[in-house]
Amino acid sequence: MLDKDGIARRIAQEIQNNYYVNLGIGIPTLVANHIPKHIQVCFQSENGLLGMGPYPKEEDVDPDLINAGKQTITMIPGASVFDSAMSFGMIHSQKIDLTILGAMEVSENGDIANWKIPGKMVKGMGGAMDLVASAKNIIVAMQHVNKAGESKLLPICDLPLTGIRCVKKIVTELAVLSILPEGGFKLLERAPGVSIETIKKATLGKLIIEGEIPEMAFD
Amino acid sequence: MLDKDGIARRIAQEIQNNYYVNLGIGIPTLVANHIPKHIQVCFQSENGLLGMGPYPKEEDVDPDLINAGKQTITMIPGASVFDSAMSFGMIHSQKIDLTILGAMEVSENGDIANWKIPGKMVKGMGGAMDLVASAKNIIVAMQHVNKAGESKLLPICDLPLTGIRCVKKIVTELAVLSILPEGGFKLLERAPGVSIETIKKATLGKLIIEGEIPEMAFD
Amino acid sequence: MINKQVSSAEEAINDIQDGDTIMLGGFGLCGIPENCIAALVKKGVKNLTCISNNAGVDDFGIGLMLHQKQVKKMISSYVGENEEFERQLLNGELEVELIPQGTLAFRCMAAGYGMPAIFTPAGIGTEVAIGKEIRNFNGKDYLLEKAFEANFAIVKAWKGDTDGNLVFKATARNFNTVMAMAGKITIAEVEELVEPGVLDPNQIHTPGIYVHRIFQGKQYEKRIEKKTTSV
Amino acid sequence: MINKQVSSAEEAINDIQDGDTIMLGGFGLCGIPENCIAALVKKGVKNLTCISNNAGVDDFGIGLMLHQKQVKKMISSYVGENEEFERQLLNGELEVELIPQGTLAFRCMAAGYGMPAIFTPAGIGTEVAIGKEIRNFNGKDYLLEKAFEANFAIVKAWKGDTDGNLVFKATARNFNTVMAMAGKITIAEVEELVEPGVLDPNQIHTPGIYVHRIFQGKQYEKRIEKKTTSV
Repeated sequence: MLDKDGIARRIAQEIQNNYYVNLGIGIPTLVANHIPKHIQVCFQSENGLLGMGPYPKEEDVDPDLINAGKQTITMIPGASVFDSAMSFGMIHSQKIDLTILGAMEVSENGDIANWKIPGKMVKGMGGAMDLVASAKNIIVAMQHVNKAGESKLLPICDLPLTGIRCVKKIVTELAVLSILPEGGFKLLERAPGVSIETIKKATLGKLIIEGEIPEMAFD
Repeated sequence: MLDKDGIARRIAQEIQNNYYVNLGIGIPTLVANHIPKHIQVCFQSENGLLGMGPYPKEEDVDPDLINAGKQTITMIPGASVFDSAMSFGMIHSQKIDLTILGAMEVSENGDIANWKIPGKMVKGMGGAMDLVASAKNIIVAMQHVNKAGESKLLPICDLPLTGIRCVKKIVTELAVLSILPEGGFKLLERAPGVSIETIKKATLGKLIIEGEIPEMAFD
Repeated sequence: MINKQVSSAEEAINDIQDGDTIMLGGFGLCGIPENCIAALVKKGVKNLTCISNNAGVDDFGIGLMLHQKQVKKMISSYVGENEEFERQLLNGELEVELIPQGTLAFRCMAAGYGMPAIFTPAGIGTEVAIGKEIRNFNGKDYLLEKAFEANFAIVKAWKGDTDGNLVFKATARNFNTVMAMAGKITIAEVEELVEPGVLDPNQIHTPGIYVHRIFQGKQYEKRIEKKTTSV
Repeated sequence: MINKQVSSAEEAINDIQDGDTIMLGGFGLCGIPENCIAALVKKGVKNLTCISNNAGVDDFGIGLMLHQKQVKKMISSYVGENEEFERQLLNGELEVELIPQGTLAFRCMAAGYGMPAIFTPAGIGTEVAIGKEIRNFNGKDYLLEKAFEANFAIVKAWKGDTDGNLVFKATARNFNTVMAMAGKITIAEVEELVEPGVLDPNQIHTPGIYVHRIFQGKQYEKRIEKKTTSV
């Protein structure tokens, strides 16, 4: 079973050379810490930046330089700044190779719910609906079950949707799963020490298990 | 009767303080030479410039700095450069206060034809269709009759249209006329020494003459 | 050229009336028009519809206007971080229309480009699509979203000149450029106001034609919402 | 970051095939990709559809490709100044689609912004509107115009870095930025190629994400179409 940083570490393996990547708030933000040195990658922040670097040193903090999570950040050499329209323009025109974001629920046909819980204060969808409506490749980073112990991998989402038929892959503390074009969570890898039985119990949607399921490999 | 420069001089009187103005090729270009010193005005060139200045001195010619007529030009202090999309964006969103352009024909309801003569080589509409479709205020600078002596102020245009119901005013070598919302060329001013009879003969469309028609006044 | 300079925030916002629709630039607290917000609070204008990506925090940004109950409706992509906002919303004192962030940007851009509406895939299959026209192009569904109409856009730039040309710094650009293009009247406050000709014409983010009033702001606090550092 | 540098124009355009649709930046002869045009002429690729505001002159710009009969179709707002063009057009060797200049810009922009189509008032009531969908918003008619689809966009910038970031000079910007955003593959030639970090991130006109290949061009002629001077 992985901790949050382990999920981020596993997702980092999905990032290929020359990828432009948008990282959501939470676990996805941690992915940036695990990119192998030999991989060329560029992080986009949808408030208007390509080439987002690490958090600044105390003396370099600039209130005019933040990411979409409103955290102070830095720019790396080759960075560029643009306005919100161009930012979502590059998202909608699929210039971003990979989008990594969190979710409350994912359905077996790739629907995602991550912005609203009816009856609770609604904070808004921010850029999430744009990202999931446009991304070529979406990986969800989340816990396999919610705090009440209920599966977040469902036949259909209960919560209001953020987007439909868009999630390609899910990485949780238990497993890596892809979503098949015809529907269903196909189990690809188990987290270290996690049994298939554990994954079955935690997955309410249609789980597809074919052949030997390897454990995740970390360098 | 006015020469081309006279037409330009008369049109310059239409330019009010704080106007953003787009000048077409030909007579309209000459208008810039006749702006009174006390008037603040900014010329837009639709290839992507606000703050177009006069032609450069020989030693200041820059191939990267041209106007929409492809002439080498200069920028004045406060100028800004932008791309073609933003340029037509500001045209379409009616940020340009006045558009001055030439025409082959204008109809009494304000239609304009200025881009195509069937049977002759067609060079294209360039930015003219965008300008006439969007401008708040369009003044046409042209000769009252064509080379064959036929009126260019018509009941309806014979030539393929550039835009419809858009021209507000016409300045020719003979007269200044406005186009009424209900249709018709309303005679406002006569060129120096030109009789109403001459204007009547040169105008095929509905000409409206009410009261005394003054001669154009120049300082 | 055409001088747009006014003397103060008070003068710049003087004709904003009760019931107006105003756009306010900024993302979170980054790049917000602090001086104009302070002047609006002082003026006490009410029943405003505010188009802004966020609603500030309790004691800064648009939060200051919420505190004075000057806002009738917020059109935003993300609110929260704001208890007074939540209280007014749950009490029914405040209306909120939440829209995708890209839709917010494109509806501003549409206004600035004279486009009456645009197509976006954001919100397809969600409650955002309810009641909206859906159209399929090349096998993909899009929502038709209308251009915003705002009486005023209020933006904050880094540098500006008296002709209204604006330059923004880093991610404080965000919605400021598209809103500047979209307002019927656009008001710009800048950290540094210079004479025409000082700014490089090649490097202007917002040409002066979009800006109707400009002034040099003062005492920028530039509050940081989430200070994160590394060693 | 992501290196986009290639060694030459020949390498950059190597996979452009007979029958491809390509966009070419520039307005008149200002800001045209001289090096790539020369390489396309040398390669002799044929049956191209070229989207470009103009078609060059007889012996420069796209005129060089017309001379080699490499162009099947031009999509432009203004042609002329070009006898060979006229000859081929009247002989039926060349197709031409003339569209309003703003429509050309917006159809590029639409592609770059992931918008399948846009609305424009340009051409309403004219032959440009024939066969096209018209829609009324707020009492005004607009044409629905589709986003361009181009295999390649070829642009020319003033400065660029190896990550593909571009800066343009004066009115040589014109269609280059919107076309750079619109190409499936975008090729940029620049007068000066620098390392990442040299260009100011605030002042980049085209972010590198839009550029797939970049190289430093050579021997720019920058021919002037209409030299006008004053004393």
